[in-house]
Amino acid sequence: MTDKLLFENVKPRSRVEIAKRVAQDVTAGWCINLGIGIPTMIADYVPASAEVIFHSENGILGMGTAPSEADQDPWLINAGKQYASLVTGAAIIHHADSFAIARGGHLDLCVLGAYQVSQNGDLANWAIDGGESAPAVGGAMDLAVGAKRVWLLMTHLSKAGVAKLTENCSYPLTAAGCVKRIYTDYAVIDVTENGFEAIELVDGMTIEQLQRIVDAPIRMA
Amino acid sequence: MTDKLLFENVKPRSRVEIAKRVAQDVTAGWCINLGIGIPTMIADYVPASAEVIFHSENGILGMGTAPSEADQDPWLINAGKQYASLVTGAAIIHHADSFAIARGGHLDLCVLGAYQVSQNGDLANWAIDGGESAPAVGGAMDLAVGAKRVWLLMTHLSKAGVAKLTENCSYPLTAAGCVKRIYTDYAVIDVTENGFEAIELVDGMTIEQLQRIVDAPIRMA
Amino acid sequence: MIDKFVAIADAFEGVADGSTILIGGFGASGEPTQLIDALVEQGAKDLTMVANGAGAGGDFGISRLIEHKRVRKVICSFPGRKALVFAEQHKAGEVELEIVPQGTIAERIRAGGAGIPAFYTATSAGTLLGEGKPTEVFDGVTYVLERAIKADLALIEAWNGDRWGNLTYRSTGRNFNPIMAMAAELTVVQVQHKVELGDLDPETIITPGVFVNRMVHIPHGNPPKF
Amino acid sequence: MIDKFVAIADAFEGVADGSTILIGGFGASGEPTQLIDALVEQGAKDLTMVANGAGAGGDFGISRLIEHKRVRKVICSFPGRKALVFAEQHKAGEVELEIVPQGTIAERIRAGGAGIPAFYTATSAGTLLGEGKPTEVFDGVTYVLERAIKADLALIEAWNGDRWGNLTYRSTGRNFNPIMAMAAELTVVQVQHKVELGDLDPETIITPGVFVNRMVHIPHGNPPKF
Repeated sequence: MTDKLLFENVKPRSRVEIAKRVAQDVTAGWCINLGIGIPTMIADYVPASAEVIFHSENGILGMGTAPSEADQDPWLINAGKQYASLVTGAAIIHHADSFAIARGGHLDLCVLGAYQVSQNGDLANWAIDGGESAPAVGGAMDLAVGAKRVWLLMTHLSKAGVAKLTENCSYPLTAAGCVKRIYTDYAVIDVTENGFEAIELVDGMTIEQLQRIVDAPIRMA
Repeated sequence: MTDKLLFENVKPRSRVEIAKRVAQDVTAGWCINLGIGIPTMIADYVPASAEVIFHSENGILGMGTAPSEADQDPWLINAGKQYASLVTGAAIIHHADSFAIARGGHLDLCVLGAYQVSQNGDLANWAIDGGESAPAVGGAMDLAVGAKRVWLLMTHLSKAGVAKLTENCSYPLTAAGCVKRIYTDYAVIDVTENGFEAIELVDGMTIEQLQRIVDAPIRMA
Repeated sequence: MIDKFVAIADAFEGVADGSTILIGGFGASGEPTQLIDALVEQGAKDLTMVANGAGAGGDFGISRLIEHKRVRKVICSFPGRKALVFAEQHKAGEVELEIVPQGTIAERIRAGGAGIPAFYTATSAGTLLGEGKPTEVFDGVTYVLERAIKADLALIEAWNGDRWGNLTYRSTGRNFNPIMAMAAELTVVQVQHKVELGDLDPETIITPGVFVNRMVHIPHGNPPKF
Repeated sequence: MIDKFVAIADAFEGVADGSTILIGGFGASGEPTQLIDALVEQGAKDLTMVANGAGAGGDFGISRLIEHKRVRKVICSFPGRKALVFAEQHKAGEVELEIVPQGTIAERIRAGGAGIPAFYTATSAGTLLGEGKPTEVFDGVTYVLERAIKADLALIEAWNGDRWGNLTYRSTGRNFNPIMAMAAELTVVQVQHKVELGDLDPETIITPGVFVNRMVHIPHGNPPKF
C-alpha cells in the first residue's frame, strides 16, 4: 500500500482494518486456523465471549492471545514459532492429529494470505515461481484443501502494483478452487460459480474502480 | 484330544503343557499379543520377572493376569471380553493406535490358534468354509500380517481326526505365509522355506509317527 | 458461549432414516447404552451401523437397536456369539452384514475423520475379505485398498466431558470412541461426569471438543456384567 | 528387567552411514538438541533427514548436524528463514531437498508407524508438489497417492519417561515426536525427567514404551530462545 491514494477520496483499509473486518464475519463457536503473519491479527478483534477456538497446526486447539514477555513459555509456541498461550478449555495434540483436524474438514474457517487468487478460487500463496532454491510450503496446502471455508486477507495489488485477483494464477498453486471469500484493502469479494462478486466496497469506492485493480471480470453481488 | 492314545507310549501334551512349552521360548521384554482362547494361558507361565508386555488389541499395553472376582473392573476387559488387569507400567490406547501397533510390526510375537496351517505358512483360523451366516474375524487378520513372529498353539488333529497341518489350506485364509512356528500336542515345528521341519518331538515320538498326522511332508530340522 | 450439553430427548433431533451410524464400545465397555436407547426412542430406521460387534445380548445397547429392527446393515469385525437377535435377522435376510477385520475397521474410521479417502493395508490380502478390492504391490508385498468410513452420526461414551466437548475416557472404555468421534457429521456423547471448562488438563484430553457436537450428561454407572 | 536408559555415548551405537533419520521438534520446541549433538559426535553421515524444518540457525540442533555436513537429503515442510547453513549447502548442490506439505509429512510418518504403505490425500493435488505422483478420483475429488515414511532412526524429545520407554511430552513440545517414535527401527529419546515405572498414569501416556528402544536422561531445561 502506497501513501498516495490510488483512487481519489477512497481510503483503503489498512491491514489492521481488514483484520477487524474479517473478525466481524466470524461466527461464535467456530474452530478457526489463522495463517502465519497478518491473518493472526484477526484473533485480536474476535471478542473472547464469542468462544472461537483457534487451532494452531503445531498442536494447539484453543490458542489465546500473545503472552506478555513475562509469561512467555518456550514450550508453548504457535505455527509461526511465536510464543503462544492457551485459553481455558484448550487441548494439546500431536501433529498427525492436528492435521487430521485440518484435512478432515473439522476447521470451520481458515484465513490465509495470498500472492494470487483466480476467479475460480485457485490459491497461490507459497511460492513465486517454483524455482526458488528452497521453497517452503508448511501447512498451507493441507489447510487450504481441508477447511470448510477458506478466506483470504490480502491487498489487491502486489508491491510491484500487479493485480493479485486474476483469471488464472501464474504462480504455483497452493490448492485449486478452495477460496470462498476475499477481504482486501478495497472490498469484500465472494468467489462464486460466476467468478468474483463484490459484496462490499469501502466508502466512496465504485465497482468500476475495483474492476481496474482486478485482472478478471468482477461485479457487485 | 481323545482319552485313547494315538501312538503307543506317546503321551501328547495337554493344552496347558503346550502353553507352558510356548512360554519357554518367549524372550524377556518382548511385546506379545496372545490370541483369544487357549493362547491366553501362555501368560500364566511367563514369569513376571521377564517383563513381557502383553498387548490386548482393544487398547491395553501391559496386561496383567486375570483379576480375582473382587478386583474385576467392568471398565477393564481384554480382547476376549474377559476381565483384565494392568501391570505397573501399562498404557491405555485407542483402537486405531492399538492396531497401528499390530499392523505396524511393533509386536515381537503373536500366538494364535488355527484350524489349518499350510507348509508355506498360510494360516486359516477364522472361518470354516466362508459360508457361515455370520463369520467373525475380529483382529486375527491384522495380527497375523503385522506381528514380527506368528506362532500357533494347536492340536495336530481336528475333533473329526483330520490333520490340520496340510499342503494347502482348504479353509478361508486368515493371512498368507505368516506362520513361523507351530506348537502342538506332539511336536514343535518350524515353517521353513522347505516346508515343515520339526525341531522337537514329545517323549517317545518319532518323525515317522508325526508324518502320519501331518498332511504334507515333514522332517526333522 | 459454547455449551454442547442437551437434554437426551434432543440428542438425536434431525437424524434421518437411512443414516450411517458409528457406535463406540468394545463388548459392554464404553458402549453408549443410554444413547442407543434414546436413538431407538427417536425412531430413525434403515440404519447402516458400524461397530465392533452386533450386540452383546440382552435387551440393551446394540442388541436392542437391532431387536427394534432399526438396522438394515451391520459393518463390524465380530458379530459375537451373544448377538442372537442379529443372527436371527441376518439369517432371515433382514439385515445385511459386512465383516471387516478389526484393525481395518478402526483405520477406515480414523481415515474418515482425518480426510484420508483410502489407504492400503496388507490385512486381508489374499483372503476372502480382500476379494474384489483393488490391490497394489509396494516393495514386493501385496496390499489391499480400503476406503474410509464417514458417518452421519456417532454415538460415543466418555468418562469426563466439559461444555466444549473435551473428553476423557475410562480404561478400556476408550476403544473405538475417540476415532468414531472424529468421523461423523454429528457426534453425540454420553458422559458420566460433567466437568467445568478448564478442569481437564489440556495435555490429557483424548478427544478435543472440535469433534463433538452434542453431549448428554448420563451418570449411568458401570457397564452391565456380561 | 527392561531398562532402556543408556549413556549418551551409547545412544547411537550401530547407526550406519546412509541412514534415514527422523528428528522431532517444531522450531526449537521439542527438538532433541542434545541427541543431535551426540549423533554429530557418533559420526554417521550421508543421512536422509526428515523433520519439519532444516534448522533454526545457531550452532545447535539440526543446523549443527547440517553444518557438520552429515546430511545428504532433507525432507521437510518448511526449511525456515534461519536455516542459513542448509540454504548455502542446498544452493551449492551438496544437499538435496524434498518439500512435503506439513500435514502430508505428518501423515506419511504416522502411516510408516502404523503399517500403512500408502494413502490418498487431496493435499497437493493439482500443484507442483503433487506432480508425478499417482492420482485417483474418489467421489468426484482428485487425490494424490502418498507413500509412508519409515526410518532407520528417530531422535525424540520428551518430558517424562520411565525405564520401559513410556513417555509424556510438554505442551507444544509434543508436535512430531509421538508419531516419529512409531516410525523408526531404532527410536532414541532424550527425557527431561526420568520417572519410576508406574509414576505415569496409564491413561495419560502419549507414547507407550513399545515404540521406544533407547532413552537418555538429559535434564537440559528449556529450548533456546529464538
